[in-house]
Amino acid sequence: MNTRVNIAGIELKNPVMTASGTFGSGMEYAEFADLNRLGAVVTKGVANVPWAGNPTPRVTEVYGGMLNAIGLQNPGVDVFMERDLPFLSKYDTRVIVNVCGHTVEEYTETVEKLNSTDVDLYEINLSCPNVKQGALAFGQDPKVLEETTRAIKSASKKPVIIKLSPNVTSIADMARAAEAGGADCISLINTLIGMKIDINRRKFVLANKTGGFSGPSVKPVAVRMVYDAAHAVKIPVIGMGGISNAEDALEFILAGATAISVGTANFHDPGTTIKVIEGIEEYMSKYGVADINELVGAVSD
Amino acid sequence: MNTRVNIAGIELKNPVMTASGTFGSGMEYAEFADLNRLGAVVTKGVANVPWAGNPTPRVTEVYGGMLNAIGLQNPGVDVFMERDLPFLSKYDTRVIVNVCGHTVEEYTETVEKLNSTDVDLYEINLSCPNVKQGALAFGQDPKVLEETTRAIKSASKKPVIIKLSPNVTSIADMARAAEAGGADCISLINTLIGMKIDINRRKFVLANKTGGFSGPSVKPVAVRMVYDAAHAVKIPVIGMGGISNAEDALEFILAGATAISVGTANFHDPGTTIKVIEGIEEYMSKYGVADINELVGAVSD
Amino acid sequence: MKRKENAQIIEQVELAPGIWSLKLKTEMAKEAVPGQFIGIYPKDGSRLLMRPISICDADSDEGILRVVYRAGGSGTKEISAYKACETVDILGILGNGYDMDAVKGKKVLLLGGGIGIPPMLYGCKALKENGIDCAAVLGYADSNMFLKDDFEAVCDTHIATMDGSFGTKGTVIDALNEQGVSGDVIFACGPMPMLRAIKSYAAEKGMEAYISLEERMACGVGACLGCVTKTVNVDHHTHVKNSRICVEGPVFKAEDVDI
Amino acid sequence: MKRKENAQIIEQVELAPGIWSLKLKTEMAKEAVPGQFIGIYPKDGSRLLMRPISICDADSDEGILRVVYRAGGSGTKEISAYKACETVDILGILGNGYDMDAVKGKKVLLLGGGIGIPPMLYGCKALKENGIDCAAVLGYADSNMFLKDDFEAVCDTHIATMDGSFGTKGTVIDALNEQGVSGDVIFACGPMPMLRAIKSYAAEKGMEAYISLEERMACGVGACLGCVTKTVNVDHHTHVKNSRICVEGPVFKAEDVDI
Ligand SMILES: Cc1cc2nc3c(=O)[nH]c(=O)nc-3n(C[C@H](O)[C@H](O)[C@H](O)COP(=O)(O)OP(=O)(O)OC[C@H]3O[C@@H](n4cnc5c(N)ncnc54)[C@H](O)[C@@H]3O)c2cc1C
Ligand SMILES: Cc1cc2nc3c(=O)[nH]c(=O)nc-3n(C[C@H](O)[C@H](O)[C@H](O)COP(=O)(O)OP(=O)(O)OC[C@H]3O[C@@H](n4cnc5c(N)ncnc54)[C@H](O)[C@@H]3O)c2cc1C
Ligand SMILES: Cc1cc2nc3c(=O)[nH]c(=O)nc-3n(C[C@H](O)[C@H](O)[C@H](O)COP(=O)(O)O)c2cc1C
Ligand SMILES: Cc1cc2nc3c(=O)[nH]c(=O)nc-3n(C[C@H](O)[C@H](O)[C@H](O)COP(=O)(O)O)c2cc1C
Ligand code: FES
Ligand code: FES
Repeated sequence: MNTRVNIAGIELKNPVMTASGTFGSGMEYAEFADLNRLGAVVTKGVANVPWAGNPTPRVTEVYGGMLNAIGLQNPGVDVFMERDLPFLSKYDTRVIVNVCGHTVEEYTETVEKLNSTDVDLYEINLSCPNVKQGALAFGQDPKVLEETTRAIKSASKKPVIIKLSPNVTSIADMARAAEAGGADCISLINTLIGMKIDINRRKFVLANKTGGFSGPSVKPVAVRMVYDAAHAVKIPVIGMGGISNAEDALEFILAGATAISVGTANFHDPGTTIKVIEGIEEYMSKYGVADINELVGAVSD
Repeated sequence: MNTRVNIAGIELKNPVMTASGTFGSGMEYAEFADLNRLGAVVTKGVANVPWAGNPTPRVTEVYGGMLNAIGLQNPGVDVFMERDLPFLSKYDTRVIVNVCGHTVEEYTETVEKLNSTDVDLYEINLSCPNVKQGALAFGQDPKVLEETTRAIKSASKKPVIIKLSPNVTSIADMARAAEAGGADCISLINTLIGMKIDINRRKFVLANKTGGFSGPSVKPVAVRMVYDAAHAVKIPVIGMGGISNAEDALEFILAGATAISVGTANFHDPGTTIKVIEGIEEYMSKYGVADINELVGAVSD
Repeated sequence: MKRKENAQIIEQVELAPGIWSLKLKTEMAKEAVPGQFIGIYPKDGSRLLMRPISICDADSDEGILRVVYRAGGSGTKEISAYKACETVDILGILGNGYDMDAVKGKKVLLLGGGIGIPPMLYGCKALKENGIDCAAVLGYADSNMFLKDDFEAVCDTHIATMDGSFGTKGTVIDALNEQGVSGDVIFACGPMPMLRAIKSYAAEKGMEAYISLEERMACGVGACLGCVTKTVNVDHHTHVKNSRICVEGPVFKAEDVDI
Repeated sequence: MKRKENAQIIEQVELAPGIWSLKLKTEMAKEAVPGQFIGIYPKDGSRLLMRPISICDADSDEGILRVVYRAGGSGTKEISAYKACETVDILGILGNGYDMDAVKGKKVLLLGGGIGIPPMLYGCKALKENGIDCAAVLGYADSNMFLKDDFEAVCDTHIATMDGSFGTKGTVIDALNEQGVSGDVIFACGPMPMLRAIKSYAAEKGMEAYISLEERMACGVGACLGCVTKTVNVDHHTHVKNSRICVEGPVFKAEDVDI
């Protein structure tokens, strides 16, 4: 039974990864889940310099999910290279660094610093709804997305995954723009933009007013967008959004995802990634699927 | 205590309405909820001629919500005027007719027929994700939306509510386009586009592949969009998307909705509308709110 | 009148692997007609829609409804964990049911397949009470013949099993033929292939057949238009060629539906 | 080692209106330090995040953890309905706890306000066990003085009530002043205004104060960066001026945080 998948020339032992920002740099969840078993660890977004993020409250629960407005707090790429990468290198898993920035230059500066490391892939966050300038702006206009992708791609010595925002009219257009800009892979969905109001205080629950909406509640939107994106481009697609178990993961794979990420579900059960890996294997045995790649995009009418 | 609100010159005894397509023409739920108590009944979408809708399965449950791809099945405006309107006229509530069509002419034909009736308002569905031509196409491009609104408005002798799709990059742009086209009011959100795959059969659960996603799961997106839309235009906004209880309804009102609609929650509890009305009154007593209009858009930082 | 009600659970037992019998204390029992169904609401917040389940039996004196269901998916599995003394929300009584007046003086064949067997039990009891002659033919997958004793206690019962472990090997139609069961009218419930076969069988034999259809439902009361079946003629309510299974059905005259 | 565990409920009782005491059978009791907390997961699918609740007491011999919490919102209300013999998922042990070594030979004042009172009980017991002198000052809203007896059984206990129905009328600081309680170090937990007042009070008196902070949490283990507090200096982990309450806290030296 083969569970190996290939993303832009990088082989993953299985298609199960962690979603950026929900798994720290791997360290925090290493007590709960054996990182050696994961297809890849995707780190929290990192920038050229430390970011302090947004004021609190930054997170809140909503029906079947949560909102977050962390604001991409991170210690900066230098600390990340000194502390987090050496930690991750000890494990037999692929390392994907999620990169954020306010400007194209900030993205390329971070990527250039990381070029000398043994990081496997970059995931470029062009879709964070929680920072005032940049990020989301890059991710909501196909032309800007294409140009930004091209600039980052030319600074990069590793394959580049472009992470797409679901807060758009046509996800297919955005997927095509990333491909046209030279992306080696796309990942989606980042969070939907949501809001929660405290009716007793008549105030926004989050200091940032809006937050990124994730968790099981968003899954139907995510599956649809992964299906649309996978049909729009030839590069591989990484699917995420509400995956909590193997059934969810398989839905994304059948919709066209070559790999999938587990995000918010880690907060509900830190052992989710491992259960997803085991559940996919059980499904493959049950239905006699010899190679997981047979399942990628295998949904039919 | 005043719970009356005003939509384009039409006074509603309270802000609680039903969401189109989830309450039939009122007849089906009259056994469960006293229609006399509702601010308004919004009917299932009606077209110039009968529509057979999509093949089944048309509905399915998803986490905290459902997908539907009814495809706007309806008996046509003539039957509607003969059978459903006389039934609704017996009640002391406002009647809002939801209108659908494939072309601008189909919309205007229906509206013109209804002009001679005692219908209070039209809600124009420019945002149904479940019909191949028309509808959604009208609702995803601001220019098309504006022109379509203008054409329908000039055919109409009643105030016009334009119902917006949430499947867009900027809801504020769409709201402004409706206002520019002469809309008297906007309502949102219609359903998000979602997909569910049956992993055992490796097929789409819905015959239509995708369906409109509604229910408690979509609420954070809906509240955010109502807030954005209400800040973009001067005309009143009707809010909906996942409202299941009075707290949810108040969240939309605080975000800027003058009235709200209860949709999918009717399927979970046919008495929801009445409970929402009572809960809003309790909240007003508890906090000494003399007039519900004080709460409209009253959220602060 | 249709209503949502919080009903007390009187008994919940597993009849066969994954097949559960649930008895509920509810006044709805007094209104129930065979072929009708109720909606049972799961309690978990992730599952909002009711599960439509046919009435298997109703004791109108005691006010007790019985349903028998397969715990297949997430909602019915959740429901099967409820214990006696807990309560559960139900929506009912839903649908039309079998027309008892139309079969006066005729012999009715009750054909049930798999999880379509339970509603036939209440049908059988009601026919007997109305002095109408009937026989039941039940099709099971294997020897897990839930409700068989209940049927045998009230009427002439014939069995088919797909694996041949009991009665006729094959379908209910095979049993009809092999065991020489005959009658004037068919009441049937079961999987779609069985219903299609019965439709042809009835047409061939010139029998009237009433079949109970299934479709995914949201409202259960005719409001959402989720649960339609295609019909041969234009439906009086929808004005197109389809009917709502939750209101005009679930029982249809086989010749009226395009299945 | 931090882990998610399905723990048996041993006892669930309401101590005062809306204030519940829950005892859980778990090996985590053996690792618990005062000031630490666990995350309790609601079961309903609409609520996915754990509720952070401080440890009120731990019996390491029997392996029993006790928490006392207010059933205020939807999740804690759900949790308060769980009965003994049911199980519940918990995440633990989380956070740093009060530093017992730093207070050797000093007198500790345990200041608890409202639902910040429970963790002080375990703090008090641990101090006594370590032979450290202490006194508790508890601030309640009114005469619903939950846990008062538990404190009185182990240490010198002073009471303040906001409505003046018992002890000093006012806050814990009013009680400190009025009842002339003094010490070297403060351990405190309670609402933010109280903690701010304690921070100033300690600065004024030149006392060391350790305060337990609250913030909305998603992961509880330092991964999401949801639960930060502003700090005076750059934090060693985050490299910006904020610290994760779930890992570096919830207990901070008052002078280190910018509250
Ligand atoms: C009129 C009618 C009567 C029925 N009577 C019985 C009965 O007596 N005993 C019995 O075991 N089953 C009966 N069924 C089928 C039963 O409703 C489904 O098996 C059940 O809804 C599946 O729910 P789940 O939680 O197991 O599956 P899930 O997969 O969790 O269901 C997801 C959604 O799909 C719907 N769904 C899934 N399968 C079906 C189906 N086959 N038919 C309709 N909706 C479906 C569910 O209601 C739910 O909304 C009946 C169906 C209908 C329409
Ligand atoms: C370290 C720590 C220790 C705590 N110890 C206790 C304790 O011993 N006893 C006690 O009664 N309470 C304690 N709290 C507060 C308790 O966590 C909240 O009251 C509880 O999470 C509210 O959940 P809910 O279901 O009632 O409210 P909901 O409104 O349903 O909660 C929605 C979301 O907001 C979060 N939330 C709401 N209020 C708070 C809050 N004040 N602090 C943190 N998260 C919140 C919830 O965890 C949940 O994620 C502690 C909080 C922290 C951070
Ligand atoms: C607390 C939190 C922090 C996140 N931080 C990042 C981030 O730094 N970079 C990024 O690309 N996505 C970030 N995301 C988005 C997730 O990686 C993922 O795209 C999204 O949450 C949907 O998946 P899920 O529903 O499984 O969580 C974050 C999500 C959460 C919940
Ligand atoms: C079964 C179903 C049918 C619907 N039909 C219509 C329709 O005919 N016209 C329309 O404008 N919206 C239709 N909608 C959308 C709802 O009116 C509403 O905008 C949406 O469901 C969000 O609200 P909710 O989450 O409260 O259901 C339909 C929704 C559902 C679930
Ligand atoms: S289930 Fe809604 S019309 Fe039948
Ligand atoms: S709750 Fe996630 S970092 Fe503290």
